[in-house]
Amino acid sequence: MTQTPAPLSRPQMAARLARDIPQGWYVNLGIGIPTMVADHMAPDREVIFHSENGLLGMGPAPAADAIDPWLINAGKQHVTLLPGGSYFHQADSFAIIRGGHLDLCVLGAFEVAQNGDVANWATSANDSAPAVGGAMDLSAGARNLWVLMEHTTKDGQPKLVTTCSYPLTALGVVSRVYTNLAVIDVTPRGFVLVEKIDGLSLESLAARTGAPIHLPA
Amino acid sequence: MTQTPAPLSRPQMAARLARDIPQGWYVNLGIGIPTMVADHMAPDREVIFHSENGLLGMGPAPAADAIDPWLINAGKQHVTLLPGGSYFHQADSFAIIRGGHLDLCVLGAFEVAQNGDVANWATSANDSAPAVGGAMDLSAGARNLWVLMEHTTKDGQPKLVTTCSYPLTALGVVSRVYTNLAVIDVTPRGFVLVEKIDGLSLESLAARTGAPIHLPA
Amino acid sequence: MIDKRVASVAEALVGVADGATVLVGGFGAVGQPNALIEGLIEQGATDLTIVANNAGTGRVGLARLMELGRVRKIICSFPRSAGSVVFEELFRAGRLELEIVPQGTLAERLRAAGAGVPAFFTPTGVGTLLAAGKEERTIQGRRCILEQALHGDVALVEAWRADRWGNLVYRSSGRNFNPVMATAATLTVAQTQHLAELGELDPDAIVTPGIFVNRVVHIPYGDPAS
Amino acid sequence: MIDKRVASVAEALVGVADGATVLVGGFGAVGQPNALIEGLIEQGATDLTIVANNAGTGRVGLARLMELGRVRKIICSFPRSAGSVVFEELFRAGRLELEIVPQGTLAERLRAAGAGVPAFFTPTGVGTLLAAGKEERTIQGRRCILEQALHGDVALVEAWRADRWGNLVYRSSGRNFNPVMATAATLTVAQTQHLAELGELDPDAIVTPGIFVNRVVHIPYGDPAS
Repeated sequence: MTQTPAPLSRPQMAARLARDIPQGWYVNLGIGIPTMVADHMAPDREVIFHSENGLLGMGPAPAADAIDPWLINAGKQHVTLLPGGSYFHQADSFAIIRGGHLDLCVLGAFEVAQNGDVANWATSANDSAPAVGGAMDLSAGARNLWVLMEHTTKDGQPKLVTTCSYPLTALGVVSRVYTNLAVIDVTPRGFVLVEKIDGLSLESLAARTGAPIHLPA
Repeated sequence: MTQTPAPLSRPQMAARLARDIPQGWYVNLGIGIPTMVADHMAPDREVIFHSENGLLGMGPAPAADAIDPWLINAGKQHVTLLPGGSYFHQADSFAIIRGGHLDLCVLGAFEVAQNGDVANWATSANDSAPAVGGAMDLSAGARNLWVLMEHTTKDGQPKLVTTCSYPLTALGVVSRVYTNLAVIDVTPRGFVLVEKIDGLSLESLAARTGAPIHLPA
Repeated sequence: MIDKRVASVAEALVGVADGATVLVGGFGAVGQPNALIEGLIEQGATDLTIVANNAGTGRVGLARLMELGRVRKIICSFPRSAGSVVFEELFRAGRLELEIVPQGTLAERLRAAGAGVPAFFTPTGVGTLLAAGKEERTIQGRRCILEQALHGDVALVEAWRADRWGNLVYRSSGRNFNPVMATAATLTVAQTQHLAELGELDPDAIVTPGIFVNRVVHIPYGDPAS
Repeated sequence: MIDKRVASVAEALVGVADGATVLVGGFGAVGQPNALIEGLIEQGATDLTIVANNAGTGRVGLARLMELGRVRKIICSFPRSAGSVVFEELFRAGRLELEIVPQGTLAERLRAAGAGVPAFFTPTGVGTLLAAGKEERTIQGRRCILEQALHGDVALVEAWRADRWGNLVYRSSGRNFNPVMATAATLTVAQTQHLAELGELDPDAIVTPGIFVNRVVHIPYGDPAS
């Protein structure tokens, strides 16, 4: 019996995604694993991070003795501002998002469908008080929407699906999914495999995926 | 034969209107005679002037040897900025206008109708390239729109009329008209006389006016 | 002389009426007009609609106002967060109306109110639960929904520095919703950490021109909670 | 390393295509990107649509571009002003299309393009000649017309200081349309009076964050003409 290869850790997932962000891109990172992407950027590649609460040029977390209590990100964590960074108000911040100026947004998700639909804000249609935050704006507004998430739920259910069962965040917007098992493009053909972790068979990956995975043409 | 009393000069018209602007009002003055209003404000009454090209707290014209070439008003004249003044961009400037934040706009006009319609931007519907500038925004957006103009045209035609014959700038927005002969409110009843220059008879004023002038109730 | 400074929070909140829609600035603990929220608790107005990014945390501030039964409805983007216990209780008990708005749509609806735009189209939210009941139209090939301006009767904001004309500047991420809300209300009240003399604020760097501000109260409370 | 500075006006204008819609900042002579307009004359693109507050004066700059027959259409609020001789000639001769837009609607349409608002309602212009053909609707008891976002292929703006990330600040009334247009175009090119090192511009006072700017060219031309 073959051993299941070790899936990527969360930092490894973040690092894998970080490798694909080109120099000069403007990027918004969602709460959770996506936030880790900033820590894995190659130091010689200048990428500019945006935060919904009105920052561009966000830098790493400060040392514990250098916290500026006035400077937080959208996840309410203390951050820093790089030289060249700027502050603006919430409407201007979302003008950046909604006006199509961000090259990339990286979000976590409950589900991604093969047509690019994404569900990441409400756990069921009966959840009457879900917290949407900026997820719908980011999904609709960023030039590229990449999802960074575990390949399956904790109890093994696929999160890459034919059709989302959770309430949608936006329709047909995801272009790429990075999981702990694979990198998958979302194309007009549906899911197309870009790469998978060493030692994982295509059959094994397919078994963990709720919609067909095509090979590149 | 009675002598016609001397109509107000343009500076006198501007001074008369200036007397009615309360302390603390935010005011935009149109090009032409309205611009003169600023020169006639009582020095102990603080009124804040706005200019469409992105100034609030505009001060008087500078001395000839103290011109700042970067500081002009919407009429492209050199001006000054008072302590407390601020600069903003054109969309923010018109957000002030269109969002109903100005207490008063004073405009010149070709015609004002008894229902408050104003025509001040195009000399005929056949004028295919009239310059509208901010007139329509100011007319629609200011809390109070006062018109400052001669009572009649150069050849004696009334400019206060039953219905405007020139292309309209905005509908039903003028609340008061200051002319070289009288101050007239625009009310649901139509034109209502507030005051007229000394020695001018009501009949004589009515003869120069294209719609009925009522006396205050 | 124009002087928008008032001596106390109580004076700053005179006239806030029952049934008012109150816009509350701040994002997380930063730029929150805490003294004005406390003042509103004291002041007594009830049946309020609160517009804010969050629905309060712990049992102080906005949460306390809600716990006292003074809030009829909350309009926000992120009601359920760590510590939003009062909101959860009241909402489950059916004692609080909730309107969830995507954060950017919330900011844009407030900006629209301040800028005289009664309604606008946006692609945000198309095809989701939050588009329910909204007019949809395809513009330039893109599906959009129609959103309405969101006016406040009152806006409570926090500034870093303010002068007697009501000009405001903010400190780094303390800016957030404050300048947008300042434009969107009939009565805008600012608490400021510092007062400045007229002319001290750089005219090229003023974020909220005084025309948007009605009252300024000096509350040098120091740093926001971590 | 991100470096948006380019060495010449020619380099700054690479790729401006025939048929492009070009947004041109400035109000009067202040904040006008004169060197970029001259560069556009040199560069050769034709069949242009120009969006600007005015339609040029004298026989230089925008007026020269029009006189050379390179402008198909002009979208502006104030075409006829002292010295707009070239515009008058071409327009009378039927060699120039004109779209007149109220100045605030022009600013708001540009802002909408930058902010992802494809269309919005406004009371400005209702019942006038400029409302012809526009959808009308009464909202909150007020008659409004629907206006569309106005995108540019290119925006030419003038800044006072700029850094290698493309952050811009402006000088007093030189701000005007420049920051709005900077947000509204696919390619935004800024000429700047001064270059700043990264970090030199106060992050609380940056007016145009670099995300809106593609190229920066240093043109220390001095004061605008009176």
